[in-house]
Amino acid sequence: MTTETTPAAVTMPASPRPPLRERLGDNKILGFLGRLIVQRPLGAFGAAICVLLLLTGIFADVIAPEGYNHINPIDRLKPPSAEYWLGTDQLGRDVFSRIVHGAQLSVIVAFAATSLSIVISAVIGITSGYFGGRFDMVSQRVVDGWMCFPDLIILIVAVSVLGPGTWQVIVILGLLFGISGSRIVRSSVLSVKQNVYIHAAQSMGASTLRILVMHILPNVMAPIIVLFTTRLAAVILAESGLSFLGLGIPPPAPSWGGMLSLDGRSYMFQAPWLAIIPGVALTIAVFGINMFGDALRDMLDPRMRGAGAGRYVAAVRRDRPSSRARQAGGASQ
Amino acid sequence: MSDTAVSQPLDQSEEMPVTDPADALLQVENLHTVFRQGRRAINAVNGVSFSVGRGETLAIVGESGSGKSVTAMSLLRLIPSPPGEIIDGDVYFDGRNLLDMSEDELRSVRGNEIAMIFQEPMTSLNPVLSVRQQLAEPMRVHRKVKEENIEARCLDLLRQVRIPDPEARLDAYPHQFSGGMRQRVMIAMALACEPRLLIADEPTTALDVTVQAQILELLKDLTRQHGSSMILITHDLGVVARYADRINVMYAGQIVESGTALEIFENPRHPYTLGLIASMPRLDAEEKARLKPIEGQPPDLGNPPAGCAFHPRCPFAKPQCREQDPPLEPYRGNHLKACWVNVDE
Amino acid sequence: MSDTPLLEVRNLKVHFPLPGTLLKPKSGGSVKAVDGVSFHLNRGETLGLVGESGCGKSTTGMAVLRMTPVTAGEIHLEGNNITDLKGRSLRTLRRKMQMIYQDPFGALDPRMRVLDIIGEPLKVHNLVSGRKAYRAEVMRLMELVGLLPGMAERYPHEFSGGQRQRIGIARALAARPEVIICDEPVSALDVSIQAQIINLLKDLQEELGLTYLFVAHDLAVVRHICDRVMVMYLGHVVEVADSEELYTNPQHPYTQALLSAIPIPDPRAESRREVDPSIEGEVPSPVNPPSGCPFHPRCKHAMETCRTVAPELKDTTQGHAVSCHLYEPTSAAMPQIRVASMA
Amino acid sequence: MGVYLLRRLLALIPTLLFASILVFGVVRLVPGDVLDLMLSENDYSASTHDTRADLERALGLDDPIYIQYVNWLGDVVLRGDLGESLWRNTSVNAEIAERLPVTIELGVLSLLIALTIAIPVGVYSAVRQEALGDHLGRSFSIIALAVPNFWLGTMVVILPAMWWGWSPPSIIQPFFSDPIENLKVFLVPSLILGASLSAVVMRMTRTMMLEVLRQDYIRTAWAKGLRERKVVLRHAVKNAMIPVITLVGILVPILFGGTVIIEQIFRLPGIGQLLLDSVSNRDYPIITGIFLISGVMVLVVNLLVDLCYGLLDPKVRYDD
Repeated sequence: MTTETTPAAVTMPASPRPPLRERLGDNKILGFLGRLIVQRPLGAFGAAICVLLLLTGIFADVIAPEGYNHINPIDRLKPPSAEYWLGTDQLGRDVFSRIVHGAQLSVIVAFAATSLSIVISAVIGITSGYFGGRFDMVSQRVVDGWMCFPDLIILIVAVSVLGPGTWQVIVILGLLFGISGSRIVRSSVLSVKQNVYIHAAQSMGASTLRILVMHILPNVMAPIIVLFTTRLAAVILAESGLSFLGLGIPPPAPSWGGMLSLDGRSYMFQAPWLAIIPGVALTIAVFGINMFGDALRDMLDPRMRGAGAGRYVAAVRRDRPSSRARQAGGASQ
Repeated sequence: MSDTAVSQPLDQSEEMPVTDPADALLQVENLHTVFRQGRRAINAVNGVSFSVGRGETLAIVGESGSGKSVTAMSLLRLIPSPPGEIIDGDVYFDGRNLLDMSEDELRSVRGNEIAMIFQEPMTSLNPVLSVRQQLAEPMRVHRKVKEENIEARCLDLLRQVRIPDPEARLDAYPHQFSGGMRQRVMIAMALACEPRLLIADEPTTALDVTVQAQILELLKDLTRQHGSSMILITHDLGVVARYADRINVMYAGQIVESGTALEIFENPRHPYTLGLIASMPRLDAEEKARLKPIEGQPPDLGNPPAGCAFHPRCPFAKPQCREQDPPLEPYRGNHLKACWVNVDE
Repeated sequence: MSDTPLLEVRNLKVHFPLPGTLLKPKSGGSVKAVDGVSFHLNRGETLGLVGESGCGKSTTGMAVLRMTPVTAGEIHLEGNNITDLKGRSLRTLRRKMQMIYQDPFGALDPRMRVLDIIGEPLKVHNLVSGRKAYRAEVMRLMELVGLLPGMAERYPHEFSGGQRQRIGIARALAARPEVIICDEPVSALDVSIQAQIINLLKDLQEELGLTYLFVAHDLAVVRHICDRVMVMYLGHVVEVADSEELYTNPQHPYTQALLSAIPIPDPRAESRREVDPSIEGEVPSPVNPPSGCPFHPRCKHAMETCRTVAPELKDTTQGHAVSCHLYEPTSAAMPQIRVASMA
Repeated sequence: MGVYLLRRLLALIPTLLFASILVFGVVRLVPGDVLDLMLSENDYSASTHDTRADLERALGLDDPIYIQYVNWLGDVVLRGDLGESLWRNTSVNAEIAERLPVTIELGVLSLLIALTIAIPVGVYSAVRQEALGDHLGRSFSIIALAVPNFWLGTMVVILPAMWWGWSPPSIIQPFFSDPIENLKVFLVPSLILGASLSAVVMRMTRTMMLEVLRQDYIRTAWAKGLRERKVVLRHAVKNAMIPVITLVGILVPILFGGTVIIEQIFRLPGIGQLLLDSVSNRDYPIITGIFLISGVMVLVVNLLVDLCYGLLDPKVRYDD
């Protein structure tokens, strides 16, 4: 087993090395990363993209050569060059700087909106799923009613209610995804509730609060974490879609979607990098989050483990050719 | 069902079909099946040899993980692949080696000359196809039965397995049947082409005792009627005692003892067989009699102990047992055991 | 020992209403899972509740635990009526009755360490104070059921089925209950492990003076652990007797059929036994049970009265009660039926 | 069957009622009063109404909001009348009816494209796990999920125009009079929208097929001596399609959202454009109408999906 590529190798002493699995087994996070790299290389790649995105977001001010709205009037629509790595836009702003600041904006919106949505989903999903009965009935009808409207139409109308702006987008996306996500939390609560250990806790006289906190919540954490990652990607896409329509985060904020918006379309014919670059940034970010999320789901959901479906015609691989002669010779029995 | 189905007479050893290997219907030699999990390989079946005579009922008993089901599945290569793989052995059915067959040849044996009944009647029938559709399939594939005769043949099969009101049940779907009735449908399906060998993999594990008795009596009657052989896979020693002519006891992927039902129950030669019989709760026991369990846990097949796989749990273990894996050798006639120890000592 | 039994159940009924539809909210139908069951359980004894799936044995256990709504009847524990307890008093009651489950894989929370699983009843009912005492008590329990102290920090998936069942038993013992309800505690285990657990349960009973309500379908297992056995069919008790008496002298035709269906691991004995034809057919639906005696459609002795009049559970001899018209004093003749002698 | 349908329709009533309150209430919360907007447009107010109050009365906005709601609901339920546009002298029904066919054609075409690509590829991908085709299919779905469709659309509009001077046509011929010209307009946008949907369907189909292929009854089918083709097509696909069909119901709202963006990029005069225009004009009745229509359409599709479900799954019975 090679140890060079794993993060554990960096922190471990060089001399006698126990097998990788044993060393990683001691630390949950390192163990998880090790398994991620070995079992799901694409997921590890996605995780690397996520980390990169996060770091870009945090250190945007350091990385970006210019402010996101720094106008260089003489350098309008310059193609990529040594000075402007990714060119400039119609106002002469450095596209690279805007992409980097855009990453920051995406990270902020994604984390804030997703966290909000997860809290909403968890509260509705867990209470509705565990208590059931009338409360569940009513809340599910409300969720049904809400969910029969297309997301984007709710978003458009809601933005027109609250007006465009960063916090508005965060609140709306958080609410929107929170309500639809409550379905997923609820259904996992319903399945966890079926488990005999919940019955055991009830029959031993544990209080409802204890059951919810000690038994239900820890056991629905896996789907909630998975929901979190898928929602991150969905939030980034939804925010950029809104900004693309001119309804999300208003200019001059450097939203990737806004940079692609219809207003700037006429310039894109002259300067195609204006159209290509934000799209590539978006695609990479969403791709990375999706890949990481998929890997996470496969590793957290034991049902998906070893999902090999195999054909029921077993391969026969013998080192020796089989011999009819053996049969004729009469196997000693 | 013959109203009072009396089991076979005691002097079965004389009446029992002769199992001369040359005349055996099925002859398995040195079968090895592994399942690969990443870099780990689990030796589910680890060198199994046995034969099944014509008209004979052979039971394979063992606890979960002993490899009894995998052995049965390997005969027809019904091992999902990947992750499963047969890495050694021969399976001669009527002189033809099933493990050398092409997929097409193999298909003409499956469901035709050798049929299977599975453990879970609840999940082994396709929920979206009617009983008629599923029952007719083997006949269409193997027997080219004319379309106009299929219905009559299906009804006949349902009658054979004693499903009441077959006309009404023919177009029903599996979820409309009880567990016992589904297992009857499975049996009807298996019998559709009058196979010469029937492999029943824990056919009654999921069922109640009275239903179990019905199903097993039915299987006994039908195999006898058609003169077919049967391999009965089970973990229940009681079932074995009632229905088997010969018994293979499996532990950790190997046969540890093989013999007639009387030989195995009255003169067990392997410590595992001995322990299994002693630990079995019995209906005819003394009141609240204490059971004698086999201490310890079954081995991890991905990392089996050296030597005899049973030695860590064996009260008779000698130093030799830790080092060398005992071969399956005759103890007396066709009574075989794989053990270095003489349990009488 | 006082005269009042530890647990007494009188005419227990548990009916589950069938779900209605939007246009017809109350369908009126119900599944009569338990339909008039009475029994008592003395301190220190083991009562076996046996029958096939759907006979109501597990539901009876759940109703005694007050984990399923009781439609009618009364449950008394130590002479107190516990049928209508609610809220706090119900939670307090729960300490006195603990349960051991069938499925060793599902009964333990996969996200908890063994230490916390076994100790949970201690925390819930505030039975120990301080971390040290808590840990010591859990260690004592683990030793009691044959687990090594080093296993306390591990998670359930690291254990085999038999070991998990030991963890479940330790958890049940933690609350020092009056009654332990064992719901098929060994039916998911392999034979060799099954014997270990049965012996453990017996040893614990002897050592700690436990009382078991032992719900099981396997009559052979029940024989090894129970003092008395109660046979259920379709929500009714058909026969109750001391264990020895029931196995050697089963009286109800259903009990006889059931016993005949169970094979004995002895080919010589098997060759003398036969399967009772009454096992043919299927258990009727508890939504629409047959009139009269619930077993009459399958019974080979069924008479005219069986179709109309439901028999009552009556003592035939001391401590042996049967619910069958054949044994009523008015009945013409006691049938000459016995299962083939065993062993 | 009839009873079942009736029951399902009755069950929709509370959902719809809740939805309508949501729609009506939320839309009324839009800040930037339409009256101010209208009054600021001089010619409008000068020509017809003198005062704010006048205008308010004329538009029926002077009643308390619940009266407005009841009136509106009454019109909708009794006459199917969604009201009148505040800006133009047209009925909302007419506005929507004019635009709806464009959106529906775009949506249906995209869905068809998505399903015809995704289901066979998903099935193949599951049956030949880890083979080249599986990897290609999965790579496609991974990429299609990550590429935002508005960016893809923008690229399709910009790049060919730059390279070859080609731009997508936008004059719509009715499908039945000139299907080829009609498809010329719709094909490219539908492909873009269909691609992103197909990624979702493909993944779902693959997962479900893998799940089904592991079931015991598949082993039974192999044990009968069936060919792989038969095992897959007869025994596996039908079972796997049950959840996939449900997915179609979930996809419809997503599809609706997608059409808004795609219509915008390709300048197709569909519901999406109408919505965006109405939002910027604060034209409540139209917004409300579109909102409601989209909700009803989603519910109807879900009902159809449930009916299909019954065709596939014998456990669902309509008579009881």
